Amino acid sequence: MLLVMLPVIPLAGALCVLFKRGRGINIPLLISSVVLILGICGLSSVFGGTPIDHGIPLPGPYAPAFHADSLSVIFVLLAAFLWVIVSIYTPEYMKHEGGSRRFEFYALLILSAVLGIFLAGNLITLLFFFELMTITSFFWVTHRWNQEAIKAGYYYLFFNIIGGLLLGFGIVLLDAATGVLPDIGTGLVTPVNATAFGWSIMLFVVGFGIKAGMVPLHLWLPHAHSAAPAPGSALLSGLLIKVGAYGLIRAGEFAGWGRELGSGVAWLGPALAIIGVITMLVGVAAALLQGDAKRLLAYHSVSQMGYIILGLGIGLYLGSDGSLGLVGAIYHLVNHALFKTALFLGVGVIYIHTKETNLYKLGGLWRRFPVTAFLMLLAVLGITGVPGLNGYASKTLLHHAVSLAAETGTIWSVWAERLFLVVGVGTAASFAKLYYLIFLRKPAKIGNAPNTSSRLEAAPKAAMSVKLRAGMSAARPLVAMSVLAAAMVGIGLVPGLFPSAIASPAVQALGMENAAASLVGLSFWNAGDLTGIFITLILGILICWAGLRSGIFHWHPPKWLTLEGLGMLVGRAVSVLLRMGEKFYRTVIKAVRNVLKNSGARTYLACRKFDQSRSGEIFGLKLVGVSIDAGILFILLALLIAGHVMLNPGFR
Amino acid sequence: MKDFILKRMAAIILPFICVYGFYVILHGHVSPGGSFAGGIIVGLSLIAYSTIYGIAKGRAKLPEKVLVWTESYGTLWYGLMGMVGIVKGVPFLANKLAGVNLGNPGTLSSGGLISLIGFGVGIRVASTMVTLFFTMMEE
Amino acid sequence: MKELFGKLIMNYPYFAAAILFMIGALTVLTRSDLLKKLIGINIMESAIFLIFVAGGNIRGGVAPLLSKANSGAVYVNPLPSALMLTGIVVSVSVTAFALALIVRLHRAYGTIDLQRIAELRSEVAMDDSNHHT
Amino acid sequence: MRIRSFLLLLLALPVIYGVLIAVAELPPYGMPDNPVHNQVSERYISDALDDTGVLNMVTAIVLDYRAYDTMFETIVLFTATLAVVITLKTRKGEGER
Amino acid sequence: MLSLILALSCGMAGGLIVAVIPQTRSRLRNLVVLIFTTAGMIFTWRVALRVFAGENVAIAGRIGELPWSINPDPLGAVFGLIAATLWLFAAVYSFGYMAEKHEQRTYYAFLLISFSVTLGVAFSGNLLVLYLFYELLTFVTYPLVIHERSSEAVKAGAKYILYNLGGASVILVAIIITYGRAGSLDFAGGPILANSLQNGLDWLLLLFIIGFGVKAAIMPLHRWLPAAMAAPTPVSALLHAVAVVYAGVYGVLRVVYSVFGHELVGRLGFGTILPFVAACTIIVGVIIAAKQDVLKRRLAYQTISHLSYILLGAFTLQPWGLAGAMLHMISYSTLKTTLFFCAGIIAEQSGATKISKMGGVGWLLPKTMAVFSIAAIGMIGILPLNTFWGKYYLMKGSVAAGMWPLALVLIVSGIINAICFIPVVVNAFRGERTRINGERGSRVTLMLAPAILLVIVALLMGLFPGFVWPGVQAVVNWFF
Amino acid sequence: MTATIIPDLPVFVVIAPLFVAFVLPTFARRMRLVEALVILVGILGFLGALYLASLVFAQKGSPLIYSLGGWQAPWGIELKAGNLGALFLLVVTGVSLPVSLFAKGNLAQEVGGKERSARFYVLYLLLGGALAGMAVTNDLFNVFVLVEVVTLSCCGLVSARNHPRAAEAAFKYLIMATLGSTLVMGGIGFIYMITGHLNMEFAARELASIWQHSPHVVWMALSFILVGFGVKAAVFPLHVWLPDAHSTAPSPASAILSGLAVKGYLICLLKFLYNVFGSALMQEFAVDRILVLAGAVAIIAGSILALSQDELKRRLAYSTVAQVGYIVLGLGLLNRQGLAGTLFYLASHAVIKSTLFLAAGAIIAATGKKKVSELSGIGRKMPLTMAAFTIGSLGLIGLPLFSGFVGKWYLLLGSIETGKPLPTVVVIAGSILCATYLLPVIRRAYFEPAPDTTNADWQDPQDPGFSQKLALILLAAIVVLLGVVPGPLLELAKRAAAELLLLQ
Repeated sequence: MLLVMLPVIPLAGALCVLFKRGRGINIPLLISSVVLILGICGLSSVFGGTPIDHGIPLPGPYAPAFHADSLSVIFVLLAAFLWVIVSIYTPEYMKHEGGSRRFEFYALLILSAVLGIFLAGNLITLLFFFELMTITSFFWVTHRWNQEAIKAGYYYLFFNIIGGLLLGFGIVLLDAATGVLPDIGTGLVTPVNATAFGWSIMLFVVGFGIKAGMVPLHLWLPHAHSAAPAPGSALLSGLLIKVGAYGLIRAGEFAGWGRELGSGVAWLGPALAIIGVITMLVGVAAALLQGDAKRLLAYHSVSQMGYIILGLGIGLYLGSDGSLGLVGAIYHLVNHALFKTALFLGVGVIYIHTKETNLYKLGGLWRRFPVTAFLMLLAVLGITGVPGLNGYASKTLLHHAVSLAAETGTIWSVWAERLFLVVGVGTAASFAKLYYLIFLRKPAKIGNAPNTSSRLEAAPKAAMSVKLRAGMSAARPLVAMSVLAAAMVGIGLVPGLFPSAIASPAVQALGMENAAASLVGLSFWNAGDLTGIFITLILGILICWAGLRSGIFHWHPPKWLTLEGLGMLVGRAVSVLLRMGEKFYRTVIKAVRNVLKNSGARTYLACRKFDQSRSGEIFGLKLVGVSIDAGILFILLALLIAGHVMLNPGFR
Repeated sequence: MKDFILKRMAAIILPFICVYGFYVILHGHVSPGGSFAGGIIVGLSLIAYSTIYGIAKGRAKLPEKVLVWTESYGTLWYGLMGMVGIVKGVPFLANKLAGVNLGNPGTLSSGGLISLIGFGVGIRVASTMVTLFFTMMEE
Repeated sequence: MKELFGKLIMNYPYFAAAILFMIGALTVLTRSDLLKKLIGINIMESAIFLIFVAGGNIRGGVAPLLSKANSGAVYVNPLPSALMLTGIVVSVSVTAFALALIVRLHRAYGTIDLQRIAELRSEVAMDDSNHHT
Repeated sequence: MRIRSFLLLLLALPVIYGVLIAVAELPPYGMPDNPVHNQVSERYISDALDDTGVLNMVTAIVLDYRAYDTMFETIVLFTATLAVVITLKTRKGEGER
Repeated sequence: MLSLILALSCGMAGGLIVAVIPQTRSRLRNLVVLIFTTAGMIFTWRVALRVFAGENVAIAGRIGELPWSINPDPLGAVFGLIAATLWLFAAVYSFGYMAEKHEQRTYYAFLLISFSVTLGVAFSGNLLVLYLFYELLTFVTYPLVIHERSSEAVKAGAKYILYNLGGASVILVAIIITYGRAGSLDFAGGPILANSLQNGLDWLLLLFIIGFGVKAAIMPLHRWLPAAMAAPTPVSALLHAVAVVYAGVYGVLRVVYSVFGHELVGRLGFGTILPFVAACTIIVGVIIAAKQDVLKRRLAYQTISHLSYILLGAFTLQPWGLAGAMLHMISYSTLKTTLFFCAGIIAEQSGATKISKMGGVGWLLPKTMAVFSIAAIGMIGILPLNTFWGKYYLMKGSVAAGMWPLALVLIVSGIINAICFIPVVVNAFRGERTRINGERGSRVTLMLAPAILLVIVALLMGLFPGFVWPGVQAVVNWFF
Repeated sequence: MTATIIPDLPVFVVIAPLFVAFVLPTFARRMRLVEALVILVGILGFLGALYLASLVFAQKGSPLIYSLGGWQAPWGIELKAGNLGALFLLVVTGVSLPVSLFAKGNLAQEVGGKERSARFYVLYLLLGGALAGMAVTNDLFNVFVLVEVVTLSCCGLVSARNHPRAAEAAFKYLIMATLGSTLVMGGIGFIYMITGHLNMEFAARELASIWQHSPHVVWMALSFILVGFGVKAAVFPLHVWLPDAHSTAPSPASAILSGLAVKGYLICLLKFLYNVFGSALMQEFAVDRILVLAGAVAIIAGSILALSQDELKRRLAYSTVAQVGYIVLGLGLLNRQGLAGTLFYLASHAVIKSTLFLAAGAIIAATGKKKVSELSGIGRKMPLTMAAFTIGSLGLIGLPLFSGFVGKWYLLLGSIETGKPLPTVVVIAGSILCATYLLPVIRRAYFEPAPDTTNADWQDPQDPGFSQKLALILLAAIVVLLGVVPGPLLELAKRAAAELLLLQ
């Protein structure tokens, strides 16, 4: 029953928001707290190993079902937690942005959808909430309702609709492959039709991959996450893309965690791993080139999702030995949610007061926003993987997993290990850039920033003049961020707790029997990892310095090189093709119509002429009226006779 | 038409032509000729009369009503003769079968109904001719 | 070909009928005077009568009239003659009616030349619409 | 003009040829064994007197054997008369409709 | 039996009554229309429920030596239900839309008569009756098409008649061939041609498909449909998105499942091509739709595309495909009608018929646009709305038939549908907010209420497809 | 009395109207009596035809043979009331009765004067009698004579309207028809010359054995007859006289001309082709293909021409050209279904076309408007008339439940049986074209606002008088009745077809 209630409670909350008059209690905070508490109280029992199931018996083809095992509970609690945090943060931010009720309304709807996804007991239910989330979060993305936001919204919506449709097709194929659609949490599937099964998993990967921002399907992500208001961005980046990861894990479940992959899906592990690496690389490379704080963070979301996907891939690839990868992925997922939310919230704070997210126009803000700067520093360190913070822990796990994979000696895994480090450097570099440009460097020299316009020039000045507001309300964002920071530090200090206490039961429930065992000998504080991370950091800062100096960060790659550009090119090609098709169609239709019209008109005219001809000449005599008619008669007679004579000359 | 000679000659000849016409009608079944030929001769005699003495005089001799009646009942006469067979219980237009006395071949009264029918047809043809003539001339 | 001509010469009444028919047809076709057209039709009908009557003939036969003079002679077929009697009357009727129509047309147009009528009519057609009440 | 008449002639030739062939194919003129001289005409010739009591076989046929035809023939005349009358007899004052 | 006759005659009787009500008594007329539509709907429901329960409801007889029979089976019952239910909505909508319009009497009379005729199509028990009503449908809806009396409408009417008569004629030929081959035309008792010789059946199938394809707007034969949008909006909504075009679709379903039988069609050469023809129509239709600027034309082309969804399902010759077709038939009808209703409201209240002129309409008519956007999402075929289920089973059917590219076609079409409609919704909310509320007054309420209700029905159906499942199942069981 | 009438029924049906016609001129001024007699004889004729049909129907197979004057077949003239004859008799009497009812209404106004209308009735009765004679005759030369009666009376009817146009149309009609009957007579002559018989059956028997000896003569006869009847029945390129004649004639005359006269010629053609030459010979000489081709061309061209006319009656006249095409096409199908369909179609077209012409006549009489484009809103003013017109139109288009459909159904069955696409396609195309030229009339009448009634040009038109209404209702009812219960008539047509094709 609880399983049904969890998604329903936010819905009720949304209704309340709809009918709320004036500014009263913070309903989202209330609701998400309730959800969090209920979740903790009611669902923590699943870590014991017995999942909770709840089906709603409806007649017909579709009976909604809910299922909570340890994996989904992790996600549910994470979601509820993040919602609580963001709900604390939102009112203050929305005072500046406007449309707070709208935002709250959708926030609750999205919460419901997200909870529904994580608690779904069968794929259709999952899809249902998935689509609900897509549609509702569209309103977050387009919250500002300007040109840019709408464009971002289109990107977001179309990509995710495609994702949803593909998921639907995947479900159909899965159904076809197995005969009976498997429920979520039932584990390994033995397909009747391996090919169809493979295709269905492929479609799941693509469908959830779009949500997860997997390269090359990530194109919507930077637009959407940067266009949304900061709390929205925070949740979009912090949680909503995790839905993709969750889906991938579930897809992996069907393919079989901890087992040799079956014939149809043997490609899954390596493919995911390779895609993960590419995603990491592309994300970080693009992030390095960004001049906008939110875009930079958004690209980092792509990059960090790459880590997670890589972990999943390795987990699948290594089979029973891959538990490190899976655990790492889940761990990183949680961590990323924490620090990415914190980062976005931080940028949001800056934005509230400066109305600016362009890095090159900010600078030296640590004086004005010391607390924010500190909290941001923690988050930055977390994401770059500095020991003592949460990023380090999960990245270490993942690194171990990658090294494990590299031991198998396949080319991709070897390169994955190398690139893993490169990405680490890139991350460090880009965040050094972010932090340096916002907080540390001297206040911006206006005119230094690329792409300046007169309106934007005036803005920072005005922004600078805004005084930091005092009072409780202004402190709420910081409270929210502090909680996150505390969580980060906590995890960083006790890195082993989460994997062993929470992740490994979940992973074991998924089928990785030796998950706990593989974690036993693991130490987070070994010299190799520590030195590695420091080298990475130093390299990153160096690169950042070099980049800022050389201005390479202002480099705009040519259109054709970027995926977006490629997409546009493809789009243009398609539209040209369509136009040609249309032209062809029109020509054909015109031709057909002309032929019909002409022949019709000809026949018509011929008939009329025949009917109206009342004069003609024969033997020099003008024939009129009856003569012509009689002439026709005789000609017909003659034709009949002559025709017969011609055709049957020797009849008899 | 004020030619005196013509009128006098016509006065002498036309009755004979008319009578000849009737002769041809009546002897249609024993000699060459027949009701049609005879009827036309009769009609022509009347037409000639009208031509020579003027339409009005011709009309006076043969009023429209008479013509209409001759025509109508002349045609009906044929039908009625046909009905004799039906009345006798044999097919329409039966002659011998109807038990009519065929008479002595070669005489005027021979041929049973044939001579009667022929007479009617002859009268009818004559009146038709006259009607056609009058109708066309009166326009 | 020779055989054909031989047969044609043998069937000369039919041949004549065919020629008569064509003369009639040409008259109908080429004369724009309505009366002449009518005459053309009569010629054509005559051609058909000729065929019929000739078809019933027997060389050396006598008219189908029983008389003592004819006893023992071969009578020609009386049926075609009888039929043609009917045909002639029909033809006469048609002619009469056609003449009446010609008279009517003459009354309306003042001419019996088809070409003239056509010209007149095309003039009339202009104000034809307000002709009817 | 020339060409047209030439073409017409070209069209006419097969027709004439066809007509001639047909005419040539007709039963030879005046032969007593032609199909028309079959039992039908024989009966008319031999039995007309007995059947109808008239000497003129044509009259016998017209007014007895095929009297029905003749009835319609008179009707044709009747019709023609009426048609002529209806065409020509119009009262004055009744405008043309 | 009695319900059947009553259901069939309700519309006709109502139409005749409306025809004699004086032009000015519009309240009375509306009442009569409402009563008869409702009664027709109730009787149709009764018939349908009895049919689903497995009872045999039939009337039959002969014209000369030709048999006729009215014998609803589950397929017919489903179609009848769709038509009858939506008719009520459309009638109510019409009360709003047609108020203050000219020639209301003609409009309502023919609206009611075509109700009967549509039910006739649905309940037809043999090909002859189907043909009869199919042809009649063209004629009785013609006055509705030319209702505006403009030259454009008249032209559209001419096109409408020509295309549909042509189609019907082809059907007639096909029916006659069928009759010559099988000697029977009854749907009851298995496929008519099941035991027929196979030679030439390909062409017969083609004839049938061409014939019914005209009304079902298969691609080269679709051109009458956009033209027919000259009709008043409720007519477009009801007839040219549902009743008339469904008659064509229904005919195709009949041909495939009742005349030939799915096994036979599967053995024929054309049987395997047909799904791809439908697929082409789906894609091309929606692409053309995306290029239209006039909202109703866009909806029309989109109708063309969606009708082929149903056909596609039918042509897969799989139980799942058929189920998908039925589901899509049901769900699509609700949403498309809604879209048309909304388009009508927009056109009436703001005067905008072109999409490019609709900037800011959303602020004027917020509820309408909200309804519109929900229905638009439904057109894409994603979950909270019922169209997903149709799409899902269609995909399932095509995969089961071994034709997975068709499923991809559905997905692509879904995306293009999104491109078709989402910008419309977004554009409508561009521009300045207005203070004016365009949704005041009883007239708008009468128009808006059916739209909202339909969307709610659609949402409920999406959540609980079990609603309609018995009907769908009955159809599938009937044919497989 | 009945005992004597029944065996003579075939001839009575023919001569009854004739007898009445003979006496009518003598009391031409007493209109009431004239009309009463005409209608009485119409009813009697119809009853007689019904009874005859029931006799034929009951007898199955053997037709009623009636030897006139008691002279047996090869010598005398024989009437044969078989299935075909009974069918056509029914059509003739069934259509002419309502038409005469209609004529009662405003004939005097239309033809100008009482006496003229009495003469009109005479011609009308003569036409009816001759058509009835055509239905039952079995003699070649008799056919010719009857054809002449029909031709003359038709021309007379056309010229009954006192207008130079009518005279001109009548003259053209007369010339063309006379040419046609000359050809027919020639054809009969050829047949007679090679067979020696005038009775159809005997001639056919002879012809079956003799044709190989003189194929060209047979062909000449065939082509003469085809063209001769073609011009009389207005098969497409020979139709030129028809639109003028049928559109200028008084409305009842138009109805009867389009509805029955043309059909009479077609029945004669049918008798010649099937009873004299026979289907085997038709195939041998490719007559069937010629007929199909001619029919196809006629359907298409006639429809297109009809489409191009604005004058309502002219449009209907051209439609007759197209519909004749159907029947000619059907004659060439040479199979049982097709022929049965043709015969039924013939019957249904007779009824429908009469309905349409009468309705058009009523409209023209009431409004004085002759053009389709002027008929806006007439459906509201003259509801019953337009309803009849609509029913007729739908029947002609071939909507189920109307008589045209049944005919088309069997026609299509037949054309499909031939295995050639042309007839099927043309029949279909024809009915679509038919819709295109008839529906606009209906649309205009119902769905366009009537012009301002204050306009002096437009007197407020109303439905015609009682008898005319009754006529329209009767005809429309027959259209529907034949569509719903085609049974007996269809059965007759089928039997006739089997008989004509020498099938059992």
